[in-house]
Amino acid sequence: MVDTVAHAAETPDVEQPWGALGLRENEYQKIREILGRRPTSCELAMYSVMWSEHCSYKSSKVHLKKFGELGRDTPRGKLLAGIGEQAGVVDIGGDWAVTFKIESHNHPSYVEPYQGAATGVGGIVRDILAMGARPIGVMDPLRFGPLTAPDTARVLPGIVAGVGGYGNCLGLPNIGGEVVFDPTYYGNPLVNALCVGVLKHDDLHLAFARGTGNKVILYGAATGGDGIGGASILASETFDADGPAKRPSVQVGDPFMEKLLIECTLELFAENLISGIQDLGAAGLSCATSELASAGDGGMHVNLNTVPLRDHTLAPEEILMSESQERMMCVVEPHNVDRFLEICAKWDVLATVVGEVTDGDRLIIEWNGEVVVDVDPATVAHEGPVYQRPYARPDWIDGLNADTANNLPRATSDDELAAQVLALAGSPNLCDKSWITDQYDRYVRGNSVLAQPEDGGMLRIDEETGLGIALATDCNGRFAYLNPYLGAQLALCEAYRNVAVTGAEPVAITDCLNFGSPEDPSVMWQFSEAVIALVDGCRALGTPVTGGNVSFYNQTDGTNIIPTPVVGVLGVIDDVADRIGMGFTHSGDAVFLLGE
Amino acid sequence: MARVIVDVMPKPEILDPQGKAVTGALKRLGFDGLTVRQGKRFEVDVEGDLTDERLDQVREAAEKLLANTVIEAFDVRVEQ
Amino acid sequence: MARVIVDVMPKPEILDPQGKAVTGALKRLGFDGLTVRQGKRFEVDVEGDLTDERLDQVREAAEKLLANTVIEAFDVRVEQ
Amino acid sequence: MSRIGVVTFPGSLDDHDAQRAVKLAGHEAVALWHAHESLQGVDAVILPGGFSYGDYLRCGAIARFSPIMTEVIQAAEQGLPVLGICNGFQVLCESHLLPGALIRNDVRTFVCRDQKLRVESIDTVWTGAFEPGQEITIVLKNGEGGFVADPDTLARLEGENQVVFRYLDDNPNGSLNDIAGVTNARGNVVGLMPHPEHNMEELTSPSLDGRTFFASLERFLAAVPS
Ligand SMILES: Nc1ncnc2c1ncn2[C@@H]1O[C@H](COP(=O)(O)OP(=O)(O)O)[C@@H](O)[C@H]1O
Repeated sequence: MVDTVAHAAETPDVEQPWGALGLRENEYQKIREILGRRPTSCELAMYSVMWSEHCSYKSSKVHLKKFGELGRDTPRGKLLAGIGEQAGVVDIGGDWAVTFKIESHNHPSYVEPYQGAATGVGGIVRDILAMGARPIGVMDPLRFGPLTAPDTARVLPGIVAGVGGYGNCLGLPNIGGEVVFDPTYYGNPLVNALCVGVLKHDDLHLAFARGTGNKVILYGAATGGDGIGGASILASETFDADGPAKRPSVQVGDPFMEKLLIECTLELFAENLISGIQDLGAAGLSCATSELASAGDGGMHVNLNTVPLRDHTLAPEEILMSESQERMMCVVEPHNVDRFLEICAKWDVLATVVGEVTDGDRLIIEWNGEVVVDVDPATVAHEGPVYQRPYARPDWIDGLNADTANNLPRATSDDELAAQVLALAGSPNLCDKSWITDQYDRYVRGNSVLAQPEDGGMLRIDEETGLGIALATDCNGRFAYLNPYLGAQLALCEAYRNVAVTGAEPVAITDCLNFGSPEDPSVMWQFSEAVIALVDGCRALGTPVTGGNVSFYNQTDGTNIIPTPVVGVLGVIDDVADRIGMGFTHSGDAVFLLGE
Repeated sequence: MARVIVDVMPKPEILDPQGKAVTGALKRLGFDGLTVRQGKRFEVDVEGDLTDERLDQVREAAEKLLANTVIEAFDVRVEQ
Repeated sequence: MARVIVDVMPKPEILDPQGKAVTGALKRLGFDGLTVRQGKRFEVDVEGDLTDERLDQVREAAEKLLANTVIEAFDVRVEQ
Repeated sequence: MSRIGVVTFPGSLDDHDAQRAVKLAGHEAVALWHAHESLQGVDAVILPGGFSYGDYLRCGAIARFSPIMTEVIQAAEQGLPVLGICNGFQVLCESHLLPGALIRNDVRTFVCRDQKLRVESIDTVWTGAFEPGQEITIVLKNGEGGFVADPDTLARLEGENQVVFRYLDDNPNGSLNDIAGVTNARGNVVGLMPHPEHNMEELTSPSLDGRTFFASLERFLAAVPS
């Protein structure tokens, strides 16, 4: 039997598996308070995913707020969209704007390296697409355990093939990234993915559901049981013995579907058929419906029975939580619906009206004609718990810093020195990366002006004027381990320099903050130091942070990774013909060393 | 010399984009009512006698290399 | 609903670099004396009764689409 | 100025790049949609690179059955110049306009690099302006570029001068006889794995050798009475 709102109101004392869904008791109580009754199992599903660390930023929110102090001015003008949108949008001059963002897909990539990395790329690409932009390039900062460790032989090739398999198939040039090895990433590789997209100023689209009577359309792949391990707990309550099949916690990507989704969505934008749009990533329909509805001026009514399913045994809780890839949700004015569906049909993309925007401010979801969700969407999407996690500078950091490189033995002969230089040059962290980067297409789209092995990637945006952008991502986690404040600023400065040396002017920043457990005060201290450092650094450089991502709980058997605040810097160049490559070009040129 | 067959198929609950694409193509070609899932078939020639121990080795190889057991299921059988 | 299996294998006279690579990988993992050829396996679910005519259709689909007969041989059989 | 059609299949990626290359060569690029049944009277057709239908099943296998391919096959048999690049080459093999097939790279990874080639035959519509034996550099990027054919076909290709390009230095994918591109007997249909459309502009290309493909086509078109 389905747990309806009416039933929930009548049965306040039913035991609910909030703990197994990752909620704390106080969080569950807060949900009851908000609703004035116990949640239905569907509502519990929605709150539990949306209030997870991953979706709600409950441990990092108080720190991330500081990025807001930086304002919205770049050296080239105001941001058109900043933190809080799916991705920041930077005015780069002419009629052009650029949107870029970096995200992590660390844990899934350990479980299933190929698919984890592939769907990581897919997710960030949809974020960029949802801003109304055409995705034009990707980058992939990667981190692994020791190259010679046995499991690295499983993890690394899979992740690299996954990044390439998805990005290459989408036709997005890979213009840079990182490959770093450190023992603390063993059992917890970092897969960060950056996507950049381009749009005209007028094409900017923000995620909200506006206008009573407007239709809510779900399009892209059909919904399956992907990534809903947790929700099966709920489903098992509504199903009997021969109930739902085993649900995979692994999502499988379909880059071909995503390519169709990109072309189809851009055609929908071009014909102005979209009033509001959101991609479906983590938390799937729970996220898309509650975020679209709470950002708009009305409510939303959704009929879950209309959601096209790949697996017909799915329970409503599971449909709401499914993380099936390659799906998007749009709000469309009624008179545009036919044309919308026509364009989707042209691209062979499944599209279904699943609901509409309503008067009032409730998100109501029905299943088999009964109401299973009746919530204020803002309480799901934005009013999750916020924690002031304790943080403290750890004692061990002094000892760590005291153990300097000066304590190491020095080479005593020329031969020894030569051997050391060779060993360094051949070490996995410093050696030529083409064994990895040659698996990525850097030429597709024909606008890659600089790519591997250059310090920064550069893409031509405007073929007439030569207007272009440059991008670099960097982080040395060992520095951040010694001193998270300075380490984060070094990451910022390195990426900033890597953009500057191409000839582009650095204008804006995105970041992916990969850390250990937020419940460990020393990790929280590392995190807060890194955020303050980036705020101070960006203030000094005059560049806003446009958005990013936090990944916590990166640890193996209780050992946290070294703090890894990856910074991506975007630069603008008026004419890509003026770019500067990193090689020496003319014999006889003078060589200068800048700085001390 | 004996021959062992290892069939590797995507697990039923896992998305099978290949099968989906093939199913769609068959329909467009006018073959109706056919739904396809696509997997892999390995023909393994085993040197020497096919003892139980040898067969277990093939099973281990399938588990370790031929199939990705996170998303695929496999089946090992001796060819008649 | 009946299930028909279509096995597609590289023709013996055609080089099978994939199979060679798998064979090499198995050796490196310590599995000796195993030689592998890699092909594809399709599970075709046929709606309705599996008449001879229906089976012929599957055969035609295999010939036309599922296999590239320039380099591959195929085999169609009904699952028991 | 000629009109050169560029086909877009679902999943084509380098279609816009091929169109740009056509324009840079001074011609009109005509976008041809896979679901249409007309070639719009173009003078030549390019099947571009990418992952048509996700490269599912086999590269090019599903695209081969799109409506536009029926037209392309018919026109090619009557002598229309057709160039298949990477995925386009795979489609041409699946369509049996070219012999052989392309399978997964022997290294089992995608390979992207600036690839040296030797032009083995200038007796085709697309290579007439090269020097015999000329060494060129063309962008290569694919996961399934290993050319295979049965021994008889291979012998025939070699004997009848149908091997058009051969990899130099290092065979990137295990192609038999280092074959990078082939032609049909008539020389109007050419397929190759490397991407000449990415070798048109100094700013974004390792060489400008792609331009000679178009110079060759122009020479051919100028010679045929229209
Ligand atoms: N995972 C990756 N994906 C794409 N490009 C990468 C990746 N790792 C490294 N690169 C590229 O390879 C080149 C060399 O990288 P790296 O050795 O880290 O350079 P540096 O030490 O100068 O920062 C750079 O152009 C970088 O962007």
